[in-house]
Amino acid sequence: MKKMMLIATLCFVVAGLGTGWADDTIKIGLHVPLTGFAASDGKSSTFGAELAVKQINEAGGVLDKKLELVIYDDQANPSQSIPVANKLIGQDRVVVGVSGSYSGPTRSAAGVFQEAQIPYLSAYAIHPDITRAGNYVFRTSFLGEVQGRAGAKLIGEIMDKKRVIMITLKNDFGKSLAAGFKEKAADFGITIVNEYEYSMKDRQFGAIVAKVKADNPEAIYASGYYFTAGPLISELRASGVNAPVIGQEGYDGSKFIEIAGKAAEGVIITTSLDRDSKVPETANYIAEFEKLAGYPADMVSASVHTAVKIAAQAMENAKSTDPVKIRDAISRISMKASTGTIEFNALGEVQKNVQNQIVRDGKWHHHSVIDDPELLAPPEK
Amino acid sequence: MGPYEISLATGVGIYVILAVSLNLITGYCGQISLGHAAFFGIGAYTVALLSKLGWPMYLTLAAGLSSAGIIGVIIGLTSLRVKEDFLAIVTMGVAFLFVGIVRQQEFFGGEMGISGIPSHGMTKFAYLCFVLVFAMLSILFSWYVKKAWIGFAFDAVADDEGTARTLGLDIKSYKLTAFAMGTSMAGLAGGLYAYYTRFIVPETFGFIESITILSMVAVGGIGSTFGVVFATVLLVMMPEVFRFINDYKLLLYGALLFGVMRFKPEGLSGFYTLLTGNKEK
Amino acid sequence: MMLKISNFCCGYGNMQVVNHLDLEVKKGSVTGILGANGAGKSSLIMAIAGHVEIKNGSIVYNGEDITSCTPMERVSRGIALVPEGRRLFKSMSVYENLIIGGYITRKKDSQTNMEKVFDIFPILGERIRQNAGSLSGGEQQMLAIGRALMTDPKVLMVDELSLGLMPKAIDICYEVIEKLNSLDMTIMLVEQSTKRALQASDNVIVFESGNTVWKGSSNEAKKSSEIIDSMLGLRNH
Amino acid sequence: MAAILSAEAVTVRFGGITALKDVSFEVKQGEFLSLIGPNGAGKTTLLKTITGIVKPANASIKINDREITKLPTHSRIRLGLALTHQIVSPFKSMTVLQNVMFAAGYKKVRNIGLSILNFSRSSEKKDAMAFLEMVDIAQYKNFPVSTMPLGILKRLEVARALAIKPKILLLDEPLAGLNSQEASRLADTIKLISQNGMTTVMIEHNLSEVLRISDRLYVLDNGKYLASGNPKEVMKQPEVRTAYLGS
Amino acid sequence: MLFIELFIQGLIQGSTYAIIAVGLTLIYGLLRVLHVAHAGLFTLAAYLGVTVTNQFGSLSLGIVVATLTSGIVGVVIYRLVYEPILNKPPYVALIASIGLYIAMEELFRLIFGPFGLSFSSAPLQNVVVIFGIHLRACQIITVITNVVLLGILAWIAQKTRVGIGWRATVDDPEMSASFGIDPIRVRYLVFFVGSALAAVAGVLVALLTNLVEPTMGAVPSYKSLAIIVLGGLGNVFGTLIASLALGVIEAFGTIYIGDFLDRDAIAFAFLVVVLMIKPTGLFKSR
Repeated sequence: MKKMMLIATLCFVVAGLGTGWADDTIKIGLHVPLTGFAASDGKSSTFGAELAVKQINEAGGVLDKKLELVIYDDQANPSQSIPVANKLIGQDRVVVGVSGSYSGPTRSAAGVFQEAQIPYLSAYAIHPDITRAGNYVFRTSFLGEVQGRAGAKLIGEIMDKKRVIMITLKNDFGKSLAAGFKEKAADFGITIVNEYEYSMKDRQFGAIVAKVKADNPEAIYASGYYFTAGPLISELRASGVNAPVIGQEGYDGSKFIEIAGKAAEGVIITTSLDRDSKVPETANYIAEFEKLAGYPADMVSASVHTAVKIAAQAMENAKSTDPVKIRDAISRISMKASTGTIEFNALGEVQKNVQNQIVRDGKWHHHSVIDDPELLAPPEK
Repeated sequence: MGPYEISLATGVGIYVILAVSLNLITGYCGQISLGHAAFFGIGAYTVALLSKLGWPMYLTLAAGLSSAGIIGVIIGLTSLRVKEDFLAIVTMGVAFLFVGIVRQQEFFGGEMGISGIPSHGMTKFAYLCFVLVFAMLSILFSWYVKKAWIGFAFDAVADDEGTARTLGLDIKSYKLTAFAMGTSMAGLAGGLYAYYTRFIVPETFGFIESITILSMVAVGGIGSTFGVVFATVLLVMMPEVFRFINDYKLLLYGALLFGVMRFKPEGLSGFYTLLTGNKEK
Repeated sequence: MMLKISNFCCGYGNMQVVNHLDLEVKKGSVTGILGANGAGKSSLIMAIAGHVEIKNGSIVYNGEDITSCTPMERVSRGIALVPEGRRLFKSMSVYENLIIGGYITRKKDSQTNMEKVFDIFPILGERIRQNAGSLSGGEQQMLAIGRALMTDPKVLMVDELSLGLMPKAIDICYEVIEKLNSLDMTIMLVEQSTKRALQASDNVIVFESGNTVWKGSSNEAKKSSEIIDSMLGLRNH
Repeated sequence: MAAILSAEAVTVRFGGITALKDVSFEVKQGEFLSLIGPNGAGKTTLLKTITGIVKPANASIKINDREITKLPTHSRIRLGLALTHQIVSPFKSMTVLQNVMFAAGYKKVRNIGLSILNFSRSSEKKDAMAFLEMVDIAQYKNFPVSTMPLGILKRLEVARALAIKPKILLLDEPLAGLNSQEASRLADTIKLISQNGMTTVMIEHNLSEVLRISDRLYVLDNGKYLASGNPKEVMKQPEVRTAYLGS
Repeated sequence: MLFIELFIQGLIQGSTYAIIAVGLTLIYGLLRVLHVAHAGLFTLAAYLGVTVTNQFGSLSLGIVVATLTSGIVGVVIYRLVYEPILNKPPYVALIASIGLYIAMEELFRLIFGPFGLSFSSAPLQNVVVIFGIHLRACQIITVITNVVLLGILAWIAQKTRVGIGWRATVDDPEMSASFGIDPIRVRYLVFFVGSALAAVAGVLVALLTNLVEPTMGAVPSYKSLAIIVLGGLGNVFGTLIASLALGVIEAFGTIYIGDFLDRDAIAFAFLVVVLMIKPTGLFKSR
């Protein structure tokens, strides 16, 4: 038994090694899912963050110091992200934390950052309770509900379709989108004919498609990620359902188009990255990202890119790496980033325009913008 | 100790309780279970819901422990009917059913899980000690069970049910007791986990988690408490130690699991025996 | 000499079941192996077929030492076994059981052998598509013998031929044994029914607790009370 | 003397086969009864029906006039039955001594509560040693059973059965697989146990040992009662001889 | 009409289950091993199928390469992993297999990347309309492949000497060995055939979804375990029926009881209920 204790202690020690003290850099902590089912988003997140750091350092760094990224894997698992957050805070002494991960791990890490009073930015996790962890937690993307409401406006008003079928992904993302959509559907004259749910692991949707076909809707509001939406939309189109499909930022990326092929044509999504943007921040980002990563930009990477840029800007504004000052600077920030102009409300939620994108000729293109401040207002508490 | 070490050690403590509790069922009593995380989850959800109603911590933990134990006995009834491979797959079914049911019920927070679980009201270090006390208690309890006559009876049930029966042993009540003990301890671990993360989602308690717990037991050496504790510490720490090789972490984990079973099926406690020359039983 | 077994011991693990046996089996003879339950009769023929570990001694078959051959090699040399309890492939048809019996022979030989088996047991021909498990006890025993004949063996060993069979079925099986013997096949019979065994065999060997207590021709055996006593446990009283 | 164990009208069917048909028998206090018969006669099935491992189509089994037919196996055992297995079934993860110790602690594992509260194993160890000595294998006490030869394991079966302090000892082929010296030694041991007052029912094929040590024989053939009575006389009965020697 | 369509969709889904699960149950029937890593071979084949097809433009070549490679890898897994631990308690092989599966999943991610692969132009996507029901060619081919492959398998098992020998080995390995059927060769054969079946399923699923991901084996890995238990472990016919039944139940369940239970839970609720009533599965185990 003694031996085992010894070995266990050794493990602790070894774990402690390899992290030294370095004062010539400023560290930003990032946790992403590098392994497990969400590994692809982890990869995009990493590229997004690396691009931001590269751009900042090439422009002279922050407060005359180089910015350094510390990246850990959280497997998109809420239990894993707690020690990760603690490690970033306690060992790596990061001044800002960024989540490039899903809601579960982000929500549990948010509590840790809040308690340690280190500013924390959630890049694309949508769980409403994340920012409620406290005043050190911010979110640079839309809430699920907000995007759901935008979807309702897109379908009911911009596209003028009224009989809608919902196909909802059964996870926090899909459920909160659905909640927002349902909340505003009636306001835009939408009748929800039926709602079907599927799980994250489903890739074959024959049953749902058959039923949707029988329902014969005018439009389909389908939440999901590229890996579920790709096969779903192929099947819908193959079975002769021609109603327009409206998705969200989960589709955002070239992989969706690659999977769905021709079936992707005409699919519209609500997202925060406008591919045809003339705004230099966005256009520049889209170009630079593809150069670095070797594949086209997506929403996930853009969100993480934005979050890192905001952290850096806040430090410059605060002229300090003191967490309290950074926090205050973030809450007051107003900055143009790759995903739009970022300003936070009292809860730490961002309010920005929703970019609607459409697939044309195998590429994402501008469709329309939703800028109704009332509709897009995130909760204040 | 910094916050990182504390949070890590708290996690280790919770997993020790889980692994030791599964070892009671699978290691001692020989009933393979691929659904142990469900009881972990039952405890966590009970504690999360009750604590949000304002129940004090000691009551919620007791409730988490008993709710998991009661459902554990019900699931244990299946072990009276199906055996070995069939039991493994039924318990696997339990794992999926638990997650499947919880994620569909708004009452349990559905997909969003339950957040805003009240604080345990201690410092992180105090909570670590609190968890470690329970971990020590479960190790002691497990050790006691092994040494008491009940452990002897578990051995007999695990070894050969039919023979144990012809020696006058009431197999059913022993199997159910093993399930009751093991699952209620898992429920307690769930409660401690809920206070630790203060946020729970269904997926945390899924099949993968059950496999993780079973791996700890198997890698440690089925039935050997200290081997299991050692393996738990090792397996929980391993991803941390190897965090600098982020990308290969799970690969190593899988390879370790596979390697131990392939080359040392009696688990790491086999190495321990080899080292010390005495047979830990 | 078909089989020559000398100073032969066999058993399971560290348990020895047959001790220092010497036995010679003439070509075309029928040898009865007698003894109480657990005396080691079955173990002997299972060892000859290669299913029980040989601890000591040798088996010479047709002048060739086969002590260390695998069961399959023995089958291919012409030693066939009808095991105790028959051990048919119960979920498979009569036809399939016979095919397995002749697995190592060429397909053409397999066909002719199967026809021969159907000549001997016409009932099997009628039940060719039926599952072995659904046959009656007598039919199952016939199939087990038939399966053993599929390799065209020179030595046929039958374990507990009459066990669990109706008297009429036993009669039929023994008729077949006689017929096979008349075709110059060498036969070894383990049999609980002493009377049957003495009628059918030319020579007998009697076991008690793994030791040979009597050996000789059937005609002599019929006169010896030793055998009966041994079977009934009365020898030491 | 009254019958300590009785079985009436036992009928057992497996699938379509009738393994036992309307068999009745009883054992008196202190008696040594041997169940014999050719292979497949249904002897083991009868013992398994008595212990409740096999469910009969019809039967009435009594211990000391108490009806036990509906009880589960472990309850029957607790009323005073002990069974040794035809195919030795020691607890393979235990040593020789632990096997017997576990049985000797039968009172401490009667129910969960007792089994949790009881910790000491010293008195069981003492008892177990006594039983191991009784069957002459005390010197192997610390060996794991997996390394033991059959002769030792057969004795272990007997010692373990005795350790639960039964009123009736049911032995299923205790001598099978032993060589003649071993068999005769174990038979002597069994005889001695019986002479000390243990009611014994034994299934055995080694007829010379059976004749030597039994008080009474009970012969089954093809699932039916054939004969019973004084061993030597039974063996002279023509139908018994036919059953054994064939018609 | 909707009912017929749901039923057909269930059969398509069930057919993919069947092809995977039959291989698994063959292996279980022979060796009593719950071969979780079977799903790893399914994924491997899907990757090979897509890669080869994209590289050489020939789906048939992709299928051949995928099937052969997976079959051989299956045999190698048997030889190196299971054979040495066959006489250990059953959980040993089960956990070793789970470990192997995790490692395989990670290897696929490291080699092929986390985003998943798709056909550069997916074959067999043309739509056929039969009595008003739109079906893609690959969907029809899935069902046909299921029928044909299992038909061939049944024919081999029932009519050929190899098949008869194989079934005999499942029944009584010792006896069949004494008649000259080499049990080792039978095991190699079963692993090859079982793995090749998983491979075909992998390529078919790749065609159906046009997406091959490292984690695509996760669902088959446990769902096929449930199926083979329902079908009576080792029983091929039972497995086929259980697969198709589960596919159909899921299809209807998704639409009509999706609010109570998700798709995986439906399968396992069905399983637990059946096993409580009949502890050996719907059909007789072998």
